[in-house]
Amino acid sequence: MVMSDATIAPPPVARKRNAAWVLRELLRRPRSAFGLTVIVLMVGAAVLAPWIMPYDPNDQMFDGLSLEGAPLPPSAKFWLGTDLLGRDLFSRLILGTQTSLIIGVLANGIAVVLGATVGITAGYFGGWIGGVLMRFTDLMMAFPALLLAIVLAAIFKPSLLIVALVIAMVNWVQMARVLYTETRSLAQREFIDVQRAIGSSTWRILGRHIFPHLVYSIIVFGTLGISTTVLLEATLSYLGVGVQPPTPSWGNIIFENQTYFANAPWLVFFPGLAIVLLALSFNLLGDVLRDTLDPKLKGRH
Amino acid sequence: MTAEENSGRAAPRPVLTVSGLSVQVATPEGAKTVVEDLSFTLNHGETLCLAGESGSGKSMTALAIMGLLPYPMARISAGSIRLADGTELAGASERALRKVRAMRISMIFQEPMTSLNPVMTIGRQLSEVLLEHKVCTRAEAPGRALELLRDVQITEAEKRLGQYPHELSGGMRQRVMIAIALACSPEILIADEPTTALDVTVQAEVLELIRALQREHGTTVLMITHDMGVVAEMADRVIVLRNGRQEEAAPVRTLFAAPETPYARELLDAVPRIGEAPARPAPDRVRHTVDVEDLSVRFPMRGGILNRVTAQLHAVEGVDFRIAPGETLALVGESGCGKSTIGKALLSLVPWQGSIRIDGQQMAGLSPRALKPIRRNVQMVFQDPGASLDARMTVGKQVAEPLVVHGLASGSELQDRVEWLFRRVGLPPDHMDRFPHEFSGGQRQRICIARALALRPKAIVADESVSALDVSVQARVLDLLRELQEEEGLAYLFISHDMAVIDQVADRVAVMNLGQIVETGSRDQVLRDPQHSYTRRLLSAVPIPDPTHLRPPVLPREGPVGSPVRPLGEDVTRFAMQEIAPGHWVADRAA
Amino acid sequence: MWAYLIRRIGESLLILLGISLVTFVLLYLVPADPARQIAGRSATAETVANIRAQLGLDQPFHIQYIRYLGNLLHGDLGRSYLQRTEVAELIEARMPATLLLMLAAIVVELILGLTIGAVAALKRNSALDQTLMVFSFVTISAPQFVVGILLLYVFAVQLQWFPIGGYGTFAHLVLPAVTIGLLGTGWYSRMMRSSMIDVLAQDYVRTARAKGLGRLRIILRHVAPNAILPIIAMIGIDIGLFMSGIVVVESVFGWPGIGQLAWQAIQRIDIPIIMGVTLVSACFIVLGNLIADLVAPLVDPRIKLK
Amino acid sequence: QDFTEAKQGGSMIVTYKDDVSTLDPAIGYDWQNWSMIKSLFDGLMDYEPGTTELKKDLAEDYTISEDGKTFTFKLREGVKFHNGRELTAEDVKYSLDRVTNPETQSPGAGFFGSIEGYDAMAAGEADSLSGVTVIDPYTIEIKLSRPDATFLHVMAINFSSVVPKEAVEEWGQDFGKHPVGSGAFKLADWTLGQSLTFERNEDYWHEGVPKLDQITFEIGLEPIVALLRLQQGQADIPGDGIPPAKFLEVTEDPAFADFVIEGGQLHTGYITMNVKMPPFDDVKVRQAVNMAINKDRAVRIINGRAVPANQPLPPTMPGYAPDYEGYAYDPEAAKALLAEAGFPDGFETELFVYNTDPNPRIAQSFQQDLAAIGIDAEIRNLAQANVIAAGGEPDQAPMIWSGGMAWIADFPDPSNFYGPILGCDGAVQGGWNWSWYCNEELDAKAVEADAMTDPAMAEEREAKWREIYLAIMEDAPWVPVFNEQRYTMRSAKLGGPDAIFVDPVHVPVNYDYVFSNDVQ
Ligand SMILES: Nc1ncnc2c1ncn2[C@@H]1O[C@H](COP(=O)(O)OP(=O)(O)OP(=O)(O)O)[C@@H](O)[C@H]1O
Ligand SMILES: Nc1ncnc2c1ncn2[C@@H]1O[C@H](COP(=O)(O)OP(=O)(O)OP(=O)(O)O)[C@@H](O)[C@H]1O
Ligand SMILES: [Mg+2]
Ligand SMILES: [Mg+2]
Ligand code: NI
Repeated sequence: MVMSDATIAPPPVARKRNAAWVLRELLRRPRSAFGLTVIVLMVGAAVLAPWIMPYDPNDQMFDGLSLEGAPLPPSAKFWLGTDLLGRDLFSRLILGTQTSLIIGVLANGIAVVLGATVGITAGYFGGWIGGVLMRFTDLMMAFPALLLAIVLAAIFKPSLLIVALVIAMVNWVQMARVLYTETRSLAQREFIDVQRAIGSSTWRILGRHIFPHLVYSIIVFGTLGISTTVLLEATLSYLGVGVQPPTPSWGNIIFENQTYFANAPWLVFFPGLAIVLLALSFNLLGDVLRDTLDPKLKGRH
Repeated sequence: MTAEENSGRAAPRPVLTVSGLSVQVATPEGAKTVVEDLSFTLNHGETLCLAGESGSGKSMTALAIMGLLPYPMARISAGSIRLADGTELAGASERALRKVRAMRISMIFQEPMTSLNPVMTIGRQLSEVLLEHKVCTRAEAPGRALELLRDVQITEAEKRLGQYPHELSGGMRQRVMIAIALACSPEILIADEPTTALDVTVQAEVLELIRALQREHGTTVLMITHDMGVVAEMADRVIVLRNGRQEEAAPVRTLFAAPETPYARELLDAVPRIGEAPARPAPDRVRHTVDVEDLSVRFPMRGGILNRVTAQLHAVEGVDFRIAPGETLALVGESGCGKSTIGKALLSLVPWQGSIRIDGQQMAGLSPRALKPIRRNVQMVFQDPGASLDARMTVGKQVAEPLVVHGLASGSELQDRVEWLFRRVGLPPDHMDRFPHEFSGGQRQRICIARALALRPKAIVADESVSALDVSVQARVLDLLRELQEEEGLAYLFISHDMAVIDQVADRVAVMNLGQIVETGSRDQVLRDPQHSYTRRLLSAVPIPDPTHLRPPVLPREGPVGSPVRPLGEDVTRFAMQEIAPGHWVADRAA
Repeated sequence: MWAYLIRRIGESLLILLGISLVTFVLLYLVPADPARQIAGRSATAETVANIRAQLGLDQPFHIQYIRYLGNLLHGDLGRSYLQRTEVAELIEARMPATLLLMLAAIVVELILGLTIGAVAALKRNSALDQTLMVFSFVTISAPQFVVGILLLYVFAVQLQWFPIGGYGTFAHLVLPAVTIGLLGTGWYSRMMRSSMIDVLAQDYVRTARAKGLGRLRIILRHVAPNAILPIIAMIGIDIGLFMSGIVVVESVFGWPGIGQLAWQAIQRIDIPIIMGVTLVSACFIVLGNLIADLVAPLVDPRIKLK
Repeated sequence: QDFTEAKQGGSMIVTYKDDVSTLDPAIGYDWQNWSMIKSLFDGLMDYEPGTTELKKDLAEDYTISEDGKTFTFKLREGVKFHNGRELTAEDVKYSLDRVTNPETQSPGAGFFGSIEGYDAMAAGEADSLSGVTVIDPYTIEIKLSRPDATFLHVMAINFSSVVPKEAVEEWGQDFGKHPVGSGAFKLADWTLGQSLTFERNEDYWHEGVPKLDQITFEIGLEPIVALLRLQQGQADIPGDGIPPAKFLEVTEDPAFADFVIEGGQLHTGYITMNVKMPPFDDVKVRQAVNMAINKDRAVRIINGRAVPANQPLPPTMPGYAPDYEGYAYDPEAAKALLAEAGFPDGFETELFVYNTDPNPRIAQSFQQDLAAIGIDAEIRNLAQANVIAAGGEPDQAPMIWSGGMAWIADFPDPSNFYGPILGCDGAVQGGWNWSWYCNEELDAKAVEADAMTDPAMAEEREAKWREIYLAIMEDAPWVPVFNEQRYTMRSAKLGGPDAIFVDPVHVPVNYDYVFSNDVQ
């Protein structure tokens, strides 16, 4: 007994969604296509760095400095100029992509996952679990991260892993707090009650029903986190936990040279641009991904 | 009725003309027309009812007139909407529409719960309209707002001005919406299902209110409803919609007396009339699918320094009932009396005390893991279909979910099963890939029913499950429920405020007040021979789907409204029940 | 309300205790001997041992910690090893400046962030929206040092609207507050945008339109207050971010706040100052979270403090 | 010199990044408060402005006994503390007792090790130095337990400044915030974290000094911003010097180039190699490293603000060996030497460095040099306290670049570069001898040299020290890299000979003699 169907049955294919479909959707829109391209290029640069760097990024070239010892501005020889030690900035930026991607995408990603887990768990279960988790979050927010860095720096050999761990440890807090609030209100919604009645497992409820509603907040915080973590890495490396010179990272390049930026702006501008581009690309991608996944925004006249 | 007072009746004076209106919504497959070539005229002072099946485009029509179609999903694709002075509303600018809204046309939305700003006091939400349209000065505004609240007969109006929407009951919120809509004395009032969420006594009051206002101000009303009882009571003329098209338009008496189109006839035939339902076969009562004894649900109210529980809200207090396989127990009562809470307790969604046995298995004291297999046997269709569906998952997946969770089906078997469920509740299976917001209220309700049926439970709690459905669909859904009951011996706990529907489906009826059952017995005992004053009052408020028949006024409430909140340690006095006939129990009136 | 407050204050004290313990443990683990730094280069081992004993650094960890807590109860934060001054005095001298800067920065970021976020949401997916998004990413990705110096160059050196760093008048406050505020602006504007988009789709906004209200009025009265709700939780977070950004900005603008004090102390492992500053900033963060939780029900009457 | 005739009056603004920690002469021991304390307090001895020549200060005269172990100082009469009381020999004794008392926790107590009774003081067994005797209110006698050629210099360092007992007792631990001395300036105001104001001491015994009426120290400004202020005429001296980032800009700008002042200082930047940690226990390896470091490039990286060094002592220090060639830059030879030592393919090691600009950059240049001879040095960029801590452990830091923490002499005497940083005394856990080099023979020689107190033997003593340092270079525990020149700036408003702006003793500026052109 078909009752109310004003629509002509649509071709069922159009509704199918899989990875290929998502990819096509992403490439179809200029914004996400741009984001995707940038990300692919950066990943490519990180992976292929040894082959595409025009110079040895650690070579302190004699002709890379002026006679007074000042760095050289961008030129045909050094596309993005040289740094204070006469090294080719372009090559260093390319090599720095490795570190910065690991920090901005992986470490930040871990922080996002951690924050989301804590926030969602606390918000969903509430009660004493939620209380304890959120107070722990408060504690972490006030936690002296720099101090931890100094201790770690003195105890361990510096490595990217440690800096990534510190960043992951410190950066999940904001995410947790925001998601906590959102989850708490979601958990009281009726459609979650329905899931309990059906007998869905907690994991299923969290993963299939709560999580999709939090995707946007996660995207916002995750992409903003890219910039902050890449810069935070520089501070931590400065205190001795992270990658040590001469290994470049975008954050380090900025950090090392920021006092020179009035005299050698390219040393700050280009790595800064790279950071903005990375964060922006993920954001564009996230935005569009969300738009394509958000049922309310689909459709055309 | 008051038709005679409206001089306009003699020589109809049109105030709004809709001609050739079409509304399209965007879907991934392209535009879909949901209202097609609709034309009608609203005359001064009359009440025009838009009736018709759910999803037929009634709300879309109303929103199109207000210029409030959801942007960018829906748009007017053709036609014109013209006011008496020639102002064209279709395609008018926001600025132009602003002048018309509230001043000349205003609207009461279908969902009073979400239509009020949660962070603004009632008083400000009211005076805001007045000030915006310069109906009065800033100084006069509070006074006018108070007057408006008094007009809609809200109790303790002064206090309400300073309260927030969440502090009011559903009925009160509906009245506030009406007050806002009427603030600038508009020429036209559009009321989209103004009473769906309300129980009959409140519904009667709200309808009376609209009538009274219309009497006083000569307002023209465009009323949208699926309840033919309400149509009969309110309308001067009726337009029956179906699939976005007009099926029939006629004065109310003509329509009810001699519907012309088959659909209108079907619609009217399907209208349940209290007292006309056929007798139901008595189920055998040797076993009980649901056996509830001394069920209490108390919500703790916290306070004090250590955040200890200082008081309790006795939502359900000492309730006993049993439902045999194949039997339907209807639960009626005022809004907030604890009906939904009983349903949730059956599924262990709220903490409860007492004993609940489902199919012989005791639920008390079981761990969530142990509960899972028992829960399978009892499913619930929640009161608010919109809220109980996940907006981010296709409805097909949601209906399939219980099967997946319990590992009952997968692959093509799952697909077939879901398709079968869709068909059974009257939805085309190709809608499976849609998201909830693409459905009308009634369609969503059916999706929820399909989901509850997926597990083939032994008992179903149907919480206001047909309230948003138009009568013909309602009739079919009720038929479906009955069929399933007969085939599989399902037990229903049927929660509803619609006495006519209850009359049709129930074997036994329990009437609740303040968390306790005040009267229970077989359907005939309770509905035909009500003993408790509360039951009588409820029945007196049921609208009669016959425009020629005038309903007597609603009986007044006896005594003050009680509160279910009690300080810790102080228990609610339980009513003593007396059996006045075999199986017909009535609470002691003195209690 | 009071009950809630008392409970939260109790919890906050526990958090502070936790922070103090963690910090103390960390400082204990740092391989830098304060006694040696005090004794100077030419000191003999005995002198160093003597100083260590005077400071009680030769005691086992738990005794040191308990003694620290004991002093704390008397309001005694100890004396800086290297500055030889009461930590309380140092912090007290620098606190007003930091507080002022924090408030000003919050005002700046709220005004800028909420406005930008709101405009972006209203013009969703337009060119303006895109531009504002790029802007917010730039403010987040730009190092504070660079932003600070840039502002100084433009507004203090070139245009001479503001003094080149310093403390005292309103004019001194503007640039540092904007520098810190810009970072927060990025966060707030992104959050505001997403929350506005949600709210714009709510039924009560439709009601407001049905009332015939003006666009601005709808946004200010109906959309914004609801959109701000999820952002309130940000205030607590924000103070945390603020504390980490403050070091650089304070030294660029010569702002006499606790950020500089903290940075110097960390570089030199001046334990009493680090402890003091950590505790004080933890107080702020905890307080910020508490305020955020207390303000929430004022803005949203549905929230009950539990 | 014309500056002695300059008129008094005017004021100046000096900027600093870090907070002034203390003005207690017994405690203050950093770049920033060193010359502030010198302006607030006086000691028995001092130096001629802008030079390293000793001169008498509170001491009107002094005599040294034959054996060089007894010093008798005659005090100037009528010198008043800022609180108005006259300064007497009792105060001198009190000040010396105070600085050597362990409870004072003075980082300079060790300088007084040669005074009789010091050991009892250090052990906490006495509360007064037995070797210091007040003869009369204006005469004080100091007995040494061993001859000490540097003793007059010791009497000129800040730690032996004379403080009034009553003020110290009044303020207790907070004396450093409320200093009372007898110097050219007195503290007028101190707003913690913001600024300090010094005012001219009207009663200063030294006629015509100081020149300025007032000095304001503004605290908390980033060096770059401080320079911006100076360029805008809102500050007069950047106390932290010219930041590297701005160096070329100001030296190349004709508007400012004239106001940039260059001066030498008693400083050497060096790399330590921990002789206790293999492979640096092999002298060949250390020599190879010495040959591998390209000092010219390091100098270029800091825009030529230094001269390459080849020995521990800076050129202006007595005892410097001008003819010594050192280890020339020769990577090939270095490689060969390394192979000889058994490391033909080099090895891996770590280079610790203090993390402020330009040190990490300089370290990276060393890193590249070392890589050229096959040594793979990982840089450990750390906070100062961490580096110092690592250096004080026998097995933590194979190499340390001293930049930013390097030895600046407390007084211009060759001995000052030896004891704590190259002698056996410093090669202990927690010590400052980061190369852990300990040569008993040289230690003995050093004691001998310091025993030559007779001014007539100065030449001989110098030669002895020269010998010691050259012997050290044989063992090569250090790579001396460069001697940093000091560069600072002054505003056009200020006057005075360049030397006082880069005073080798009154680091960084001799405030007493700066004058203001406004009032001339
Ligand atoms: N965003 C959308 N996308 C696709 N279809 C939509 C969308 N919004 C509404 N519809 C369709 O438009 C039709 C008309 O909806 P409308 O809300 O006007 O129904 P209604 O007559 O008010 O029904 P009810 O009585 O159930 O409220 C329905 O069939 C619904 O499925
Ligand atoms: N989770 C809860 N916490 C506190 N009180 C609750 C909770 N759920 C329901 N209540 C209260 O319990 C009482 C009964 O609510 P219930 O939803 O069962 O009413 P109802 O009879 O279904 O009303 P309606 O007809 O309006 O749906 C109400 O006073 C309600 O406010
Ligand atoms: Mg509708
Ligand atoms: Mg209910
Ligand atoms: Ni009437």
